[in-house]
Amino acid sequence: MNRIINNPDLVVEDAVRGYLKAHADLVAPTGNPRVIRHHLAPRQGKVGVVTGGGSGHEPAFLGYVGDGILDSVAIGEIFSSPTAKSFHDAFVAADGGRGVACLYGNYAGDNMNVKLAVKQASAHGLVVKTVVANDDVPSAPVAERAKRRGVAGEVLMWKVGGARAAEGADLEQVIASAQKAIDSTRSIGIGLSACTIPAVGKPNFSIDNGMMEVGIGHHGEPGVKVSAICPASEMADLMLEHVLPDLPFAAGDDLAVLVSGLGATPIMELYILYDRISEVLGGKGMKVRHPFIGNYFTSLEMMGVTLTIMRLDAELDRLVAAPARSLGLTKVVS
Amino acid sequence: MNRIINNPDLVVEDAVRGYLKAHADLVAPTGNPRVIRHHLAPRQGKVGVVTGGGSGHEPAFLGYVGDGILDSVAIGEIFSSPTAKSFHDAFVAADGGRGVACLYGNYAGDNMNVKLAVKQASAHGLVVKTVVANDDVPSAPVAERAKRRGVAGEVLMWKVGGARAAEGADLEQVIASAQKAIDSTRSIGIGLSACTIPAVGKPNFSIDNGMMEVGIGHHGEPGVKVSAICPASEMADLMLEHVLPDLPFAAGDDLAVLVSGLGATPIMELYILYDRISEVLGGKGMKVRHPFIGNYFTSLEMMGVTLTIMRLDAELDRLVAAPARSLGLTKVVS
Amino acid sequence: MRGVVLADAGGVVVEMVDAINANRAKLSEIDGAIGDGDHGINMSKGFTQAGAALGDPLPPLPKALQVLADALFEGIGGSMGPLYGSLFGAMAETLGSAPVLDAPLCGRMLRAGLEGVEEIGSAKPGDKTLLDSLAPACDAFDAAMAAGRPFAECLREMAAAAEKGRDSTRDMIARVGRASRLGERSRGVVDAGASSCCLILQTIAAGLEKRLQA
Amino acid sequence: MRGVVLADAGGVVVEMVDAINANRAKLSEIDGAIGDGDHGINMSKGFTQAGAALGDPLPPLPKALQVLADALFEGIGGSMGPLYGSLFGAMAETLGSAPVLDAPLCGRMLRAGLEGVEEIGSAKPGDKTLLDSLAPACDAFDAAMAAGRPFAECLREMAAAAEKGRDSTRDMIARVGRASRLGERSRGVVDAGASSCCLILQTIAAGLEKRLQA
Ligand SMILES: Nc1ncnc2c1ncn2[C@@H]1O[C@H](COP(=O)(O)OP(=O)(O)O)[C@@H](O)[C@H]1O
Ligand SMILES: Nc1ncnc2c1ncn2[C@@H]1O[C@H](COP(=O)(O)OP(=O)(O)O)[C@@H](O)[C@H]1O
Ligand SMILES: [Mg+2]
Ligand SMILES: [Mg+2]
Ligand SMILES: [Mg+2]
Ligand SMILES: [Mg+2]
Repeated sequence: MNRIINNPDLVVEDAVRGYLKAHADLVAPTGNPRVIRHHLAPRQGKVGVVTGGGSGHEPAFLGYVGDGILDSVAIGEIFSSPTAKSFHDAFVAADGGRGVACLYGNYAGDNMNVKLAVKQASAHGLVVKTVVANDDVPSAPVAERAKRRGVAGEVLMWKVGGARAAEGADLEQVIASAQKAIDSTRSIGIGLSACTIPAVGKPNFSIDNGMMEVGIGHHGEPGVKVSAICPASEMADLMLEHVLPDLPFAAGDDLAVLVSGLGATPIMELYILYDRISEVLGGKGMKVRHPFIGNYFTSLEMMGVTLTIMRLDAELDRLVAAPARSLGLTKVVS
Repeated sequence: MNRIINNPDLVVEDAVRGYLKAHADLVAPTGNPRVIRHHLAPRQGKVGVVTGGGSGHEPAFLGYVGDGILDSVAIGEIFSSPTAKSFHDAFVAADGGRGVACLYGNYAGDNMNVKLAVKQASAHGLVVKTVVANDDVPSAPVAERAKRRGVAGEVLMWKVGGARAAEGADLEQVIASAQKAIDSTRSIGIGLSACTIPAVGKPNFSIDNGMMEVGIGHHGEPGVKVSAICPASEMADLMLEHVLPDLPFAAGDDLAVLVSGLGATPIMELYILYDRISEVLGGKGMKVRHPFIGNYFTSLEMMGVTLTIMRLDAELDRLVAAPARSLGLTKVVS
Repeated sequence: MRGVVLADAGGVVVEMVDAINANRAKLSEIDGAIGDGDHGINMSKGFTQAGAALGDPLPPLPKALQVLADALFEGIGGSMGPLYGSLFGAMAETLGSAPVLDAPLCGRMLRAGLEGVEEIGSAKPGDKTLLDSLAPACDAFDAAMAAGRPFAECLREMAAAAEKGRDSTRDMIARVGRASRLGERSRGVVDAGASSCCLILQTIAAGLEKRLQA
Repeated sequence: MRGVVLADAGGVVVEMVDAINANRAKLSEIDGAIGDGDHGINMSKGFTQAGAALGDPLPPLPKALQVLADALFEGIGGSMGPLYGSLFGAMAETLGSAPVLDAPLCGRMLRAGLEGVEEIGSAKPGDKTLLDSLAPACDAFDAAMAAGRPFAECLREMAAAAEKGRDSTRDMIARVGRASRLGERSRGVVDAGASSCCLILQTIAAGLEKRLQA
């Protein structure tokens, strides 16, 4: 395991410290070392937008704290939900008096900890409403959408929710927009290699050389099939075949498309994939208005890629296009 | 080799096509498929700022075409210099009538091809001046600085040269600023694993598990020593020991610091390293005014990291801080 | 009716902390077979924090259980924080300010813990989780009590059922958690959470029994 | 004095293209030992483009060499583009519009090519590069000519020296290019560039000899 770490049990602490040192113009510490906030949060009169999740997905989650996106983030161990207390403290750090929108991903630990934290917050009068991302198509059939995991679609959900809050919307409106964002979004991942949590020291799943796992989750959760690796254009087609019929997306749709590497896949390969994706979508009469290509939501040093597609209406288009500044995503209105 | 490619001989073509499709608001094609330009280039009355280099270093080189940085880029095969013709065509694409600054890295192939391209350009009256980045400390002793390779310091050189050109400076001034930028910059890399060029199909060097190569180059060029992997804080100290005495950097210096992953290293590890780097620099009385942490200059799916430090004077500070928008680097003036 | 003076029983939590720490490597190893190999690490982190927070002199058992619950809620996150936090939190709540723990109260305490875990985790016995140790242990305690057996014997039955429950997970297919990735391949090894839960229940049984007074 | 009618000799370039393509895999394999295993790929790419650009009917040799040089400059980049581009470009320039290639002109052509490579690449014989095939080949041609040997024999001496030069790289340590990474470990295998250069020089020698006219 060739990694740049000190104590493997303290990678999160060490990384968060470095993050705070590097980006003091954007983020600030809180009393809880596992919670960071926007350097101006809480901003009075603004709905707080919060998320939280396990570490190892950088720039998610902490990298999306910034102007026009998130106000605070609760930070968990690698691939492990933050504590209920950290979620709670993140709510407090974001609360500008108009309530807090907690926009997070559908994982057992996160669900439990958020539930406890919301209960705790409401006990002292802080109103927190939640949206649970469940954009990962292969993780459950469409009839059981509530069981699906949240994956890179979360980034677009944060972007939309953050932009809506920045417009001055109230909590109901922020929640409605974020819910619409994730309801309009579908994702799928392909895994090409495993990853190793430093404290564990060895991969806890494996993908053989020459094989790919279609539908893999962000922590190596099982996909829908393991098959021989195929050319990028076939991977693109396969991913689209899963994603497009699910919403379903249709001719005439305006889209945001996010292609994220899982960590170790070279960026140029994301563009090779996107070349085909964009061609197929265009061929079907859809229009990609907002492409995002890069490492937006990773899984340590896994090789592989995720594809996320959001159908835009006028509101989502406006909110995706709105200016934002964060480590993970910056939109400059040019 | 688990990769997202179609024909391994056409990875560059395929990726560039995808890049152009994704970022039409930023870049545009030229008559040469191996040259891309700023969507508004050539901009009349502005010095053109150009670079070029082998592929596989994304977001370098093409990802730095944008507002306030590069006007055009010549694109080579993976780890292989662009042709003289592509450099020449990139000059033409950037030429707004005030000459072209070609800011590139010190590699045998690039030197030869740029030399030929400049000759060809001057034959039809296009004035091109060059700055050759040689920031990689371990690649030659300080007495033979001219032999040193250019590595991630190139990003800061492009930022400075691009910002100076955006201010309306003339060619001499752009060249002088870019030259000062690279003369004030020192880098070092540590490699933790090898990488595979798709067309070759197997790594052409190796780093054993548990070992690191100190001073490695961006294509796996040999470092100054191969030793057992050590904690991140010792890696940071080791890198600083090579870099700081070389300029030398001293108490009171204002700095830009760029920590770039080589591709597969998780982003959180860059912050673990930066935590220590920032601490040591602070302890020595230096101030990091502009930290850049992320995958700025990669080597396919190598694991490892590079550290680049630039000493700022008032001019460099202004130019590094100036607004810019590109895939690789965005500075929002907030 | 025999019982445990709760004011003097805070040490049971110390014994749990020690048991978890002594089995840290073993629990991770069990988790490594079909999980991600960190169960011992996760548990030991939370329990160690609880141990440090207990203070000196030791608080009464209800308070000590609450300290443990809080440490798990605040210290480990993931799924184990809420699950074990809910277990011990519900137990502490059931004990309330009772001075003495007798068999019926103990039965209610275990049942409340079980329900707390089920409520927050939404898993069921048979899913190859810690519930497969906890649920049969509760049932065995209640059955022994219904059969009129003395408190000490109820505790021993409970501990034995926890162990049997743990072993029963060997033949199960994981339906929740990380190991559910493996489907059929998750069969053949015991579940990590069932192992830690068995350890905890055995420690509780032994700790209460030795503190039993006439 | 015997010579080659240049207007009819464009086929020599076609023969070079064929030779490089036939040895694509072998050249890459040689490069794989101490380089990055792509020399055959790089060369074949540029030479194939040249072959396609030659046109029908074939141009005279000077023009054909210029087409080859341009294809290499424009087609492959890296180091091989400028190095071999300079080689063939300097050769073409030396031939200029001469109608016939005799031994002295051939000697000047080879020497100009060598100097072109040295100028752009700044390497020296002994660095374990294509120069170690090219430089002794030039010298052997000149020596044979100085000894008054006929043109055909000069060409054969040249080809033999190119091969001997190629083999001499086996015992050298690479001082430029990718293989210089390996230092002492670069010894023991021949250099890829010296191998392709030898192949090219052998093809030129054979191609010119068979076109020799009294
Ligand atoms: N919903 C649940 N209800 C009860 N127990 C669960 C549940 N989900 C997981 N577990 C238990 O958690 C154990 C794994 O714990 P641990 O290794 O600490 O967490 P993780 O799987 O996040 O690494 C499993 O062996 C299982 O017994
Ligand atoms: N400066 C130079 N002068 C002459 N030949 C060189 C020089 N640098 C490299 N070479 C030759 O290039 C060959 C390698 O070519 P190739 O494999 O195509 O390029 P790369 O090393 O970029 O992969 C070496 O075997 C060597 O003969
Ligand atoms: Mg875990
Ligand atoms: Mg585990
Ligand atoms: Mg090579
Ligand atoms: Mg090469």
